[in-house]
Amino acid sequence: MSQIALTCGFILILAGLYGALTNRDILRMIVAFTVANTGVNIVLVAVGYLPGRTAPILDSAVPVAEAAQRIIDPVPQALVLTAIVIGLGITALMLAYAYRLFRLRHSLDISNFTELKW
Amino acid sequence: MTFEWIQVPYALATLFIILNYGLLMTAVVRKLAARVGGRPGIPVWQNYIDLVKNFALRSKINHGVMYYLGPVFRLSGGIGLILFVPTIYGSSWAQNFSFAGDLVLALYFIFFGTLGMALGAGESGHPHSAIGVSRGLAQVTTAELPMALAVYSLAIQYQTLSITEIVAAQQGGLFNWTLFTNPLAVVAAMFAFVGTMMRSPFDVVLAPQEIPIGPPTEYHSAYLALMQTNRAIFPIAKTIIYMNLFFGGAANWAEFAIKVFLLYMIPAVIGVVHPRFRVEQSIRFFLKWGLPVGILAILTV
Amino acid sequence: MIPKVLISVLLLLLGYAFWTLSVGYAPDTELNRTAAYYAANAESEVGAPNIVTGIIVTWRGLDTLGEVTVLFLTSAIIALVLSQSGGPSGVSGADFLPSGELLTTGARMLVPLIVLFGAYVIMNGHLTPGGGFQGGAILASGVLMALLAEPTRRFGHTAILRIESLSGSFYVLIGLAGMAIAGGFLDNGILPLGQFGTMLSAGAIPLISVLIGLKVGAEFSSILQSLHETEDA
Amino acid sequence: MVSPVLIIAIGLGTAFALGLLGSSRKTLQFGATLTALAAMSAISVIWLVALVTGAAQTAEIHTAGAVPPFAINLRVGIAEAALLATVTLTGLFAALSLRAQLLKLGRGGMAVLLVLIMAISGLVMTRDLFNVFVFIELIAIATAGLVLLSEDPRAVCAGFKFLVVGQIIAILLLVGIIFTYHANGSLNIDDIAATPVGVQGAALAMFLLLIALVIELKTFPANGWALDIYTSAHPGFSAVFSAATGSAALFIVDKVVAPAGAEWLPLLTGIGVLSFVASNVVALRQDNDRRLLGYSSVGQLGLVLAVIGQRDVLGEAYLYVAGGLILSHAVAKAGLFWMSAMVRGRNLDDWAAIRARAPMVLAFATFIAMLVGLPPFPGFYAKWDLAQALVAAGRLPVLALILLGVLIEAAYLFRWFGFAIKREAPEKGLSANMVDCGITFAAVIAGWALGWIWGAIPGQHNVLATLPMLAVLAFFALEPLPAKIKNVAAIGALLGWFTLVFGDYDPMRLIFAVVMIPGGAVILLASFTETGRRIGFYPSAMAMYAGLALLLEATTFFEFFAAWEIMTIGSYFLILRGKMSEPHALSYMLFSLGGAFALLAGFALASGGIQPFALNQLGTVGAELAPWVFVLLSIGFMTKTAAMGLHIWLPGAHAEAETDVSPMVSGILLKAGLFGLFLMLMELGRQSLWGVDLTVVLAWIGAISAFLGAVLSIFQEDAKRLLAYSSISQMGYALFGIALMNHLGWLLAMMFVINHYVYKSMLFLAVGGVYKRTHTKLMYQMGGLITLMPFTFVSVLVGIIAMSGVPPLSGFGGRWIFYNAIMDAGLRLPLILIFMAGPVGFLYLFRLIHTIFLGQLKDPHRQLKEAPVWLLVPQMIFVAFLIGFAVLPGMALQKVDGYIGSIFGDQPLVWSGRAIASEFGYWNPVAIMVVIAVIFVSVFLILIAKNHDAQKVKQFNIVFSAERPYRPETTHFAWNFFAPYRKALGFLEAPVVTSFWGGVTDGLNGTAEFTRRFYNGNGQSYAAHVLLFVVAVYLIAMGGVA
Amino acid sequence: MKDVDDKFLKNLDRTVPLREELRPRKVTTPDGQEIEIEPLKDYFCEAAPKVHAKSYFPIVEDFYNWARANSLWILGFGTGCGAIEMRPLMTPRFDAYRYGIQWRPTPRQSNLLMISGYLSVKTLKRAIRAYEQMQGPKYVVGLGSCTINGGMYWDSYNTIKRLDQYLPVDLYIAGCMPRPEALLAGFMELKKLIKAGKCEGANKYAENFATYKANQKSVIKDWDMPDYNW
Repeated sequence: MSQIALTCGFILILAGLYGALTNRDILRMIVAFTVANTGVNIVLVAVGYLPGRTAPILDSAVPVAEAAQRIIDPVPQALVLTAIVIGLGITALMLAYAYRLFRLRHSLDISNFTELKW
Repeated sequence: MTFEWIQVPYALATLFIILNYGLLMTAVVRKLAARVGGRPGIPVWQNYIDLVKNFALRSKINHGVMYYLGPVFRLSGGIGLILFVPTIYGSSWAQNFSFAGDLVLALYFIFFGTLGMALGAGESGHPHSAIGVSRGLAQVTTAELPMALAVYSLAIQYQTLSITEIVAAQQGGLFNWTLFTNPLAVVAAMFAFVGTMMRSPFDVVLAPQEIPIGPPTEYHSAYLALMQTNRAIFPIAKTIIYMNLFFGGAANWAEFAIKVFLLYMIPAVIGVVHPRFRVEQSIRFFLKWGLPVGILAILTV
Repeated sequence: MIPKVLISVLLLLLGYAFWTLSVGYAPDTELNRTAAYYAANAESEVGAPNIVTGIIVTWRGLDTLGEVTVLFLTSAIIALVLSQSGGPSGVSGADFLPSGELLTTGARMLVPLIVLFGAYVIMNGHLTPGGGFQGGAILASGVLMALLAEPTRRFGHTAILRIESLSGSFYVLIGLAGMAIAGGFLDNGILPLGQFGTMLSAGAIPLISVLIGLKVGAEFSSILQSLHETEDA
Repeated sequence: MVSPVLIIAIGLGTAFALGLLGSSRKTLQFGATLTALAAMSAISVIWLVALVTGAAQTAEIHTAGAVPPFAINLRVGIAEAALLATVTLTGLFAALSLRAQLLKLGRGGMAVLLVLIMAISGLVMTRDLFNVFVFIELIAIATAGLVLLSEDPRAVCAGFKFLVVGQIIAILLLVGIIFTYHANGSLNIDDIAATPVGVQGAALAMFLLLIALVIELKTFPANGWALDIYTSAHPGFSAVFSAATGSAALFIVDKVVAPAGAEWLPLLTGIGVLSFVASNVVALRQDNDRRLLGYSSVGQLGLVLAVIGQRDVLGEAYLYVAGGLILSHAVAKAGLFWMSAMVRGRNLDDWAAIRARAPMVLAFATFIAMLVGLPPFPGFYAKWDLAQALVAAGRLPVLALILLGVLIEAAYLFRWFGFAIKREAPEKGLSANMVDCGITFAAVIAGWALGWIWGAIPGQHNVLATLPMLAVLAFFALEPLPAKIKNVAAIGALLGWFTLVFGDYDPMRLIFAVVMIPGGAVILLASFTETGRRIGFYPSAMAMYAGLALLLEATTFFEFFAAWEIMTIGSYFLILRGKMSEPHALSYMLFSLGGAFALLAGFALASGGIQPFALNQLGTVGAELAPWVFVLLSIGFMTKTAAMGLHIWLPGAHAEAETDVSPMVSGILLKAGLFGLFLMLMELGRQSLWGVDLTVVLAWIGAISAFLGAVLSIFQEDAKRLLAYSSISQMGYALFGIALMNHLGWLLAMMFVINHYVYKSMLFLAVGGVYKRTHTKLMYQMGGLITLMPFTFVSVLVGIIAMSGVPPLSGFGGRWIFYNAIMDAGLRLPLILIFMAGPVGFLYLFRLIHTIFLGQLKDPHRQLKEAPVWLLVPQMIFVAFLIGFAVLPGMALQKVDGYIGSIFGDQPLVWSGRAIASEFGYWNPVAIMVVIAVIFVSVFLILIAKNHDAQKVKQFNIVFSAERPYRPETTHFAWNFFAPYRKALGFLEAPVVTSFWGGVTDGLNGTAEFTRRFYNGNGQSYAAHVLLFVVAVYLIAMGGVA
Repeated sequence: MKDVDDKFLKNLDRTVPLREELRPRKVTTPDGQEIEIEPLKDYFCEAAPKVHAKSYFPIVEDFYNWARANSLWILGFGTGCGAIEMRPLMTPRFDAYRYGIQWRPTPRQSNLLMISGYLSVKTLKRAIRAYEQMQGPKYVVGLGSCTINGGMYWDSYNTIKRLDQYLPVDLYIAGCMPRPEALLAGFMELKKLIKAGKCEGANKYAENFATYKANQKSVIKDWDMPDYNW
């Protein structure tokens, strides 16, 4: 189960990276990075998964005393939340940049923005 | 050895002998050369007359301080060289002022006159003088090289730099001469000897047909007379050094006269039968022939 | 195309690294020591049944503060980016197409519900899945809906700004308060832990959740609004 | 003590609260921002001081009331506090630097800046891996925001590229973190480090984590994005980006290395060194100032990364070394970026705008010296310790590469400095204002303060706290005074120092001391000719003299090396003052640094890491190391004496320097190399390597230098170049003498030390005086000056007689000792060259005096005056000395002779009265002088008797084949004076060495040009570079580690 | 009597402008000042030749004259065809060296100026310069009829006819050309004259400097040199 999720996440990462590196359109790049981010998030969650356990919420189903045996690892869950938010922030920022770049040159082709080099 | 006042008259006497010997000998050599060519040649006392004539000139000009001092340097160099080198081995009075320094002093003092002359010639403002100096200096760098090596070889051989001791080591028979004990050094030194005697094929410095007549172009009257005097004694002084170093020195004035004359004849004879080298040719000549001999000399000691 | 081939090769090699990771991966059979600690002490230390929220708000509170800051930064920067971009500024509402009766009406109906739901998710963050972020996002989706429905409408920038600033500042203050009166920066123990599993429990977690929710909502709204304002007719 | 967490809280709180102040009250907001930053700085500085003084212990801050590893915790130790102080202060100054932009943009910009500083601080303090990620992302986002503050529209592109790469880093980092967590069950760095790992894949996870952090350092080649940011961002921000972000990122790598384990260190070293060298190479071809600074930043970070890679061998010194490098980098880079904000043009030579402002030049010089790691800045101490540690651990290749990198860095930095000092200043090229200047100078002060602190750390010799260096600092303060007053002070300082120290020196040191200190004072007399304030001269000159003074004082390797470097710096600035000296000063600096690095390596090799290592322990070096130490040290010293092959800097540097500088750098400075050689040979003695006696090699080098230097000299048309080449030749003689390794050889070298100082200083002053009047150094353009400048002529005359070794002046003594010395030396072949060098030397000397003073006077020079009197005074002193020394060589040499005798245990010279005798010959200087004088005067009197009435004629009254000369220019035989010599031996003039070094630099430049094409400006390519880097390192590392 | 053809003189009545390199000019010094240069004044010594007294003691003077007579140094200046007759004097057949006669390449060291044949106006100028640059006592010998009366060039438009109008000639050797034997005879005559103290040409030249100069300048129109060439 974890392996599948992991592999899935990694494939998403690679696919995202491939998209980001081969598409010259900035918007597509951003989308590709979102895909890759999703892949990362899947990997994060997958790592925290313990087979046959439940969500880390202590309620009547999972009493405190049994928690350690019943719940999956809560830490990746917490981390993934942060990761998601950060990914979202960056995506938003990239979009804003894309907009700004478009206004600058009326183009969204990344190969048009190479005056800074060497 | 230390200084005593009696050495002053002794030295002056030596100087006097050498001066006269030089004046006469150079004339004789010229006469010999003339005779070889079938001419009667100059009278043997011609040098004296020329000297007097030049001292007797009435009008003179002066190009400046260094021009004025140039001949003084020149002659001081010649006289000094005589006086720093012991002339007659074993003679108590012909040792001159050789207590002041050894072979090194003699070797370096040769440049004293050269330098002064070059400066004087330079100040005359004549381009030919400067060209002559340029040629002379350029040539002497390689011409002196075999000599330096020979001297070094010799010094190692005898383990001394004192001329007197070198001569002393050569006493006691012909085969004690450096000529036989260290022939390579002698050959090397003779390259330098021929190269620095201002004779063909190494006389491009003066080159009368080309840059009349090199450094002394502007010199005349007493200036020239001083230089003529030097011309008489300087080659002798130099020959004395060679004689002392390589040919057993001289134990008396007769031996001195013969050896100096014979030695002096070497460049003269070579000069008569050879055309002139250009400077770069003579430089190459010394590097190609003189230097290897010199190297062998220092390596085989 | 060579670059594509090159990149494929690169990614394959990277994929090989990942593959090694995933092949070598063996899921834990029991909680590791950190997770075990959390599971064991969720009740006693933070008092939050939702351990994840407990971790987020308290144990890893600094991350969360950073997370909030990320959003804050993003919104501030987007505002900067867009304000400088030389695009059309101000409202040119006349040029927008009307959004249609259905959407307008639906939005009017749904927005309050969404906001209410958001508030619920925020308030119950420590008890059930949810929390400040999730709730804040829901709140912002309400704003998004309103924006979509009425493109010419402008929210008060100032109001959002105030909410943003106040909630953020309070969050920091609470953190500092934790240092002053409890165990350290961002300790939720400044308030009594209360009855485990009830609404007003888990110390300052609900309060922080609220602040996070407000903050996140405000940031998202602000971002959305900034993006919205760039829209060309 | 306030909790350091307040730094985060204040930053964040203020950022959040800014919104409450309303968007229109921007000044108020800015005030709040500044206050917050100031408060953050204050907290960090307080902590730093408390920790350093021991008033506080390392602080562990737990958040959330839980202990680590369960809650995030922060730590503030000395390193953290220092970094925090750097970061927050940089932030504070950045706010000031960016004030115009911030005020324009209002709340958003300020908040972003605050958050950035807060995040960097957090990054420094945090001990939690995931927290690291959060802060890194915060920094990334804030960076993307602040990049936009630039007025340069290209900054947007740069920002986007940065974000793209940031995404990749984030992906790698997250994957790495989560798998590390999985493997270790903890996110706490200390906890991970403390718990052994048993899970498969942990190494790979750690690799991903590390590589992501390393890429954060913008390592070569995965750094195109960062360079674009440096190029286009506002310099106020670039300062933060380089100084604060970079340092923090390094610190994170350092933190993570602890849990990762020592097996990763070689990898980091490799990456760091590659990055350092490659970035510096690429920077060689850069002409945009900010991009250049970017490359330099990348390089510096690489260097520190390499140092992190050495933490296993650095031990306790690790913090000292890495800290010194980081802080130097941070302060200098920030300062340079702030300066760049004031310079309008973006080309390197636009920096000439700062030329007119002495404080700016000082600032620039300070920063560059800090970056290159020159004393008295921390980088210098760090470099020293690093070298010691590396050598002790046998990591010589690393040291070699690092030194190579530093050398290349010095190349472009000092080239740049040369541009700034020498190029034409653009109109209105500077937009200086109080605030920008203020923060720049804050950096300058910080730099010097750090220098002091690093020096004051126990166990080190504090370079700044020595009396000579304090004097140098005092001369900075004296700068506003007129030059003449400063000159008096300088002479006084030199003489004062000499009276203080001379009593303690052995005779050999004393000779060097006399030449260097009072000798320097004599040359300084010539400086009285200068009017005005002569800004920059005295601090540089005094730095050089301070270096020399300390060199003589030095007892340990470190002191020696520090003095050596100080001397180099001072002389570099002195040389750079010359009109056309820009390229020559640069090559001087590079060769000197190269030589210094050879010394550094040699010392390190000798001491094997033991510090302090006394100079006189050099002899205790093990037998297998000693030859290598010998080789390295000789290369170092021979660079200074400009031995053939390492000489190409000298002619230009000495020839283009100012009139009174040439004698200093030639007459005095060259002796430092000889001093070093003396010390080395005294301790090491003969060494052989692969069966070759190294002293024989030295002798050969000396002979070749003596010969070729002289040959090259005769072909020069420029009088000062002629003298400069002659110095090479003279130093060759001295080197030869030292390498003979016998008593007389050393005495010969000592004789050269004295003589060369006197006559070369004299000749340089004379030629300088001529240059002052004729405004040319080309000899063929002069001529006939003897009547106009008689005193100068006399000094040149005496100088050349002395130098050519013609009796009776003192040069002859040298030759005499030389002949005696070679008598018992086994060396014969090199003598051929030496023998030939003598007459060749005569050639150039004659040329010097002839073409300048004799021959035809030129029209424009007809009314020239004698050289300024203050130039003549020292010359006349030298003339008097030369004559005195010729008569009484014993006054200086007898003691030295005795001293050298005590070293070799023999006494070949017998000093009886005024005469000197050796085993082979004898020499009576007084007699020689008297005989020659009497003869000369007698002959002179004869001539006067006959020719006293000679008609004084003028220059064209020469026989000219019955014609009259055309013009003086066509009559003066001067140009290509030794044409026949050139025909015969001109092939010796072939610039083989120059071509070699030219090839080296061309090769480097070509590599740079080729390599920088790599940065094609495309964001996707940059992303691909990052991936390529990751994969490449993965392939390498997995081969080595896992 | 005019030495030079009237028509030639007429053509030369116009004044010849000074050569460019001898004209006064302004020069900028390295310091940027403008200074005046007057080459003729600045480059050349303007002093007039002096009459040099004989030695105070006649016997000394006689000794000197004997030395002078036996050390005749000739300036090798071949002006006309007579130069070809000088060469045999160096050969074994005639060998003048045995009489103390030598050839020197520079006027400074010579005391005997041989005007070996006709002198064109152009060559005269050089001959005068060479003569003046010799140091006294100095002697002039005119060789062949050309120097005496113009010889076969008597009606040439630009050769001078009588050398002693321009330079103080001590001795003429007649002939066209005189053979080497005649030259040797002439030298012997000159020696006698010198020994007798009768060769005071240098003093004569100095005493009558103005006359000589006027004569010289009357034929040499482009006199672009100082009056006396030291």
